[in-house]
Amino acid sequence: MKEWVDGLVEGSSLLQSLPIEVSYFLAMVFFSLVAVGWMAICALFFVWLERKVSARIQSRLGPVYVGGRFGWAQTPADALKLLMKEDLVPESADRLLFNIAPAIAFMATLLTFVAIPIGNGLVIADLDIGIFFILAVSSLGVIGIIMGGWASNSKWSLYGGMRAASQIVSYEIPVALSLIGVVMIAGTLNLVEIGRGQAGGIWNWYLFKSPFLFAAGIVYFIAALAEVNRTPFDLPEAESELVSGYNTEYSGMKFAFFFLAEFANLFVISAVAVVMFLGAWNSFLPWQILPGPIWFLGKVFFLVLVIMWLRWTLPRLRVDQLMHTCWKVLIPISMVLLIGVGVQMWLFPGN
Amino acid sequence: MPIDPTTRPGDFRTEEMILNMGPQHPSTHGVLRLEVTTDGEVVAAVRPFMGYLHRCFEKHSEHVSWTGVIPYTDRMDYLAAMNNNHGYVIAVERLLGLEVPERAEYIRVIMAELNRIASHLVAFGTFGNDIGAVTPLVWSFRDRELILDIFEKACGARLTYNYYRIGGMSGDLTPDMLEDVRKFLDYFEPRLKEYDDLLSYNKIFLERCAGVGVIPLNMAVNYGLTGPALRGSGMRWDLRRDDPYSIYDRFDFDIPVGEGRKGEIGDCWDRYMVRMWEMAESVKILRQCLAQIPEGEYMHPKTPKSIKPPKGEIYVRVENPRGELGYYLISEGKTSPFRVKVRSCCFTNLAVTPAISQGVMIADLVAIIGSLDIVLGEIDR
Amino acid sequence: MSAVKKYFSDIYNSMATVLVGMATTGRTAFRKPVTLEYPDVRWELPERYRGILHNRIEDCIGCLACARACPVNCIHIDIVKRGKEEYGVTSDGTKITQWIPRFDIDMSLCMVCGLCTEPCPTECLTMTKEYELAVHDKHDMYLEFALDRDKVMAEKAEAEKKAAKEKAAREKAEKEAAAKKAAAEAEAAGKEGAEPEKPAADAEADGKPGSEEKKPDAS
Amino acid sequence: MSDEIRLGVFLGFGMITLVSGAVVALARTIIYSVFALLFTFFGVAGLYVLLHADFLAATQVMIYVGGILVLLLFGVMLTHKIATVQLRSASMQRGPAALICGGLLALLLYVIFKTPWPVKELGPATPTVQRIGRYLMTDYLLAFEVISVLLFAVLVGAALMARRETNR
Repeated sequence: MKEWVDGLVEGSSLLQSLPIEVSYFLAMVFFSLVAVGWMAICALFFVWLERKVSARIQSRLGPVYVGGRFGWAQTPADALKLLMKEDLVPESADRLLFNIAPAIAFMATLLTFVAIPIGNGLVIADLDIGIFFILAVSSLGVIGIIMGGWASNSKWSLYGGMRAASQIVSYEIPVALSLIGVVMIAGTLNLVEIGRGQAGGIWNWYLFKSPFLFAAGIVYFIAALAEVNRTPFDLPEAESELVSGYNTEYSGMKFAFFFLAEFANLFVISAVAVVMFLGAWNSFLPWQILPGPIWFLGKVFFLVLVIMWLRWTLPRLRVDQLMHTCWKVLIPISMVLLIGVGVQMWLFPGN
Repeated sequence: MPIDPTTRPGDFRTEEMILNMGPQHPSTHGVLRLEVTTDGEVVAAVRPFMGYLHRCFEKHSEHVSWTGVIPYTDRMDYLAAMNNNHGYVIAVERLLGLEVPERAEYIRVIMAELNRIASHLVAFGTFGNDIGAVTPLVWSFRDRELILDIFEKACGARLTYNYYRIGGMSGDLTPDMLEDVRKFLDYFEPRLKEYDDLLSYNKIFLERCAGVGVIPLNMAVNYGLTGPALRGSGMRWDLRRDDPYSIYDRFDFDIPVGEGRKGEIGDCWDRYMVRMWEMAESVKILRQCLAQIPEGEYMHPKTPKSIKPPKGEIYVRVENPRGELGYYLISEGKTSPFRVKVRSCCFTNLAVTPAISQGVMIADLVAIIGSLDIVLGEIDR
Repeated sequence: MSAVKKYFSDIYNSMATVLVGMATTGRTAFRKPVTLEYPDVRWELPERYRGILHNRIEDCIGCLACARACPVNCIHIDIVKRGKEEYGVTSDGTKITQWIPRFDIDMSLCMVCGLCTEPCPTECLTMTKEYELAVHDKHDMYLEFALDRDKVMAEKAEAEKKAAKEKAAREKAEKEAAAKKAAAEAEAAGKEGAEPEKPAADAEADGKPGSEEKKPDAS
Repeated sequence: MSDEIRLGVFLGFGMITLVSGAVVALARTIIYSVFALLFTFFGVAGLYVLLHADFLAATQVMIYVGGILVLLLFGVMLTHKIATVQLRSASMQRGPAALICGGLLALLLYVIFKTPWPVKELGPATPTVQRIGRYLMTDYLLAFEVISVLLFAVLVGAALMARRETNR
């Protein structure tokens, strides 16, 4: 971002007349807005996609009416409806926490958007600790969920919050462990560097670099599903058990924030999977045919599609089975895979 | 807080929470209310409450004509209205001593078996939904619509059919309707395999259902369970075979029972799977019906205009999709019944819930309720 | 050892059955959707469809069979016998011997069971294919089929009066015309006079009000 | 970045840390204290970033917010009456506490102002991850291992306690 701003300042006489701090500040505001807009567009598009995918799987049509073809305006219309709805706060809820909980959940997701590169160098904040930053910040979201669940003062919400807390805290471990393998091979935490390391054909993608990383990719995918509460791990908002889990009492704008964060998280986990395992913005051939962002977004949407496909196929796990899956299956496997990657690097150095 | 000296480490005193599940809750299949005492996620005790859908069916029946009761029976188990009609008209016909024409009997069996499939489809879909899979619900409703289309053609309604009459049916099944039934069966048989692929043998589904909510056979008998809930516990008991009514003794079909293939005998998966297998058996019966159905009257020509059964009482039970539905009628020789008592299968099936849901998790409780497949319209009547 | 085997077979089973399920749903995704886009496309209703009730009052003989058959008593009929007065015949030839000042069906009570249509001797009470029962005011669910007999009678009387008057006028005109004609003939035999105009008004009042006349009746 | 901005950002993060820290200590409702801790951790993480210790900052957020804070919340929610929002903490003996705290503050201030801190011009940010990794595996290996063993013991103990409770 710094280079970008410096370049812009050098090129513009108007900006040169301003103090450099003002330019930085304006750039910050601009990029925040870009991140928010990008996140909102992603979320709206995914909601629409989810409806269409679910409809196809269930022999239905999905939205067809609003906006003419394909019902493309259905989700903007829904968003508008949610924003205009009355802002209800349950009487016995903790008003302060109830109000800031969606903001925290939203903020956590928004922060991760800052660090995701959608093309070679196309990133708002090129962080040296990129992937670690995403892992750290996304763990903030759970605070928002617990807060919302607790502040609603509803038993269903509380159960949802508790489940979310135990689930997300547990599944962070396999997520991190499965990503460490890639970090070891790439030798950097920087997402842009990791992406550059996978240029030059599908065989250079980390998913196919080593059998251990292939398995790690699957482990990451499963664990990440659990981290963003998607079926079959959607226990925090298990509709048939907990009504709607932590967001039972939420409506209108605040519900929209939770909802937006949830769908934007889909983008985040898919984007991380793409950057870490699926060659980021590189095409699967040694030469780049289309611009990087198109490849990147194509891969992300493919993963999102798979996630939705899974969601409309699978039933839900039970709490103890969820923990069993995490602690007794995913974590041991990802540890073994990590050791495997280490052994591979030791046996075949420089490969 | 003073610490009790007798407390050893690990003896945490935890506080139980009372959770009010329902009457408005996504998984209580209507307006059932469960008062769940929970210890964390674990259910310590369950008390079902019902009566939110009570409509005085039995009392109301005493004030309408014998025929007028039929539409009310539709509304008890609204997912199996044909079967409800069936039991009631058989009871009144036995009081009257009326023989039903052959063709009418076949139409009755066709309708009852189609409705059994429709009802089991809903059970399949809602159970899937309770476990967290939404697609089975939509698929089951998609295929159930085809049955409802046939019903709509035959009697004009999609939910509350009021098709059976004392002495026959309200209308004949025309050849194109029979063709529709045949077409449906051809469409439906491959779907059963799809349902199994999608849900029945899914590992997550098995984890959620197999070995959960086990009703041992002696408990099932002691609680008076009937229908798939009893057969799921391993007892081969089906009124269609063991106390044949109508013309069920003419057909060749099996009675699937739970075998504990994936867990223990009598678990949720067995109860669920009995229904899936029963749908295949119903298809078998329907195919035989279509092959055998004779020409003839669909209504007994000597059915009296004003129905006044002679003094007497009768108890008739039929095999509903959810269990044994019994009608106990007392006639005083008037135009309306003196007493109508219904032995509701869902009511008795529900009664077993508290006994088997101690120490399960909340998610299991949902599975148990779903696998018992209750319809509140029948429980409350 | 079996525990280890079970551990791995569980993992394998989970993966395999998830893939089988995804294949099933994936295949369905490429089938034709079954949705009917309802307000634009409508389901063709079968012949026996039981929708809202309708009574062709012209054919109703007031036998009360429907009201008796109704399990919820949502059909309210009043009948009046007025001596030997005739009220016409139905379309199938049955004589109507009583006046039906009230034939109301409360559709908000009706459970659309169709039992009332079965005993109807003239088949005037039928279930239409109308299934969109939603109304803005619940009184709109209260259907009144009876002809307002007084109004009909008054109209009939008026029509008769009018007819009589017209008849008288015509007769008078005819008479005048005849007289004129005679006079004219007498006056000028070769000149032909214009024929007197025929009165345009129909003698028989056919002004029956619409059968589905609705009145906001609180009942 | 100019020094004024750096100072401003430092003051901002410092304020966040201090104010939320005060809320942690003074809030009457325990749950507020726990949630205020979130902002304290965040402020500290911001200060780390300001010192070019981005890895440390992310670790702070990940471990303290994502792990420890959630556990704290869990504890608070589970051990008290969760059906009611009234989780109060009483503060007592304010006089002596104020005395001790004032003394401590004075001592700290004295130490801070009297210590000859080595002042160094902050150079451009350099990646810290590799250096941290190397130090953990070389100079501080013993500490690292001791901490791991300790944590492992804690893990085993926690598992043991949890198991005993379910067997009851």
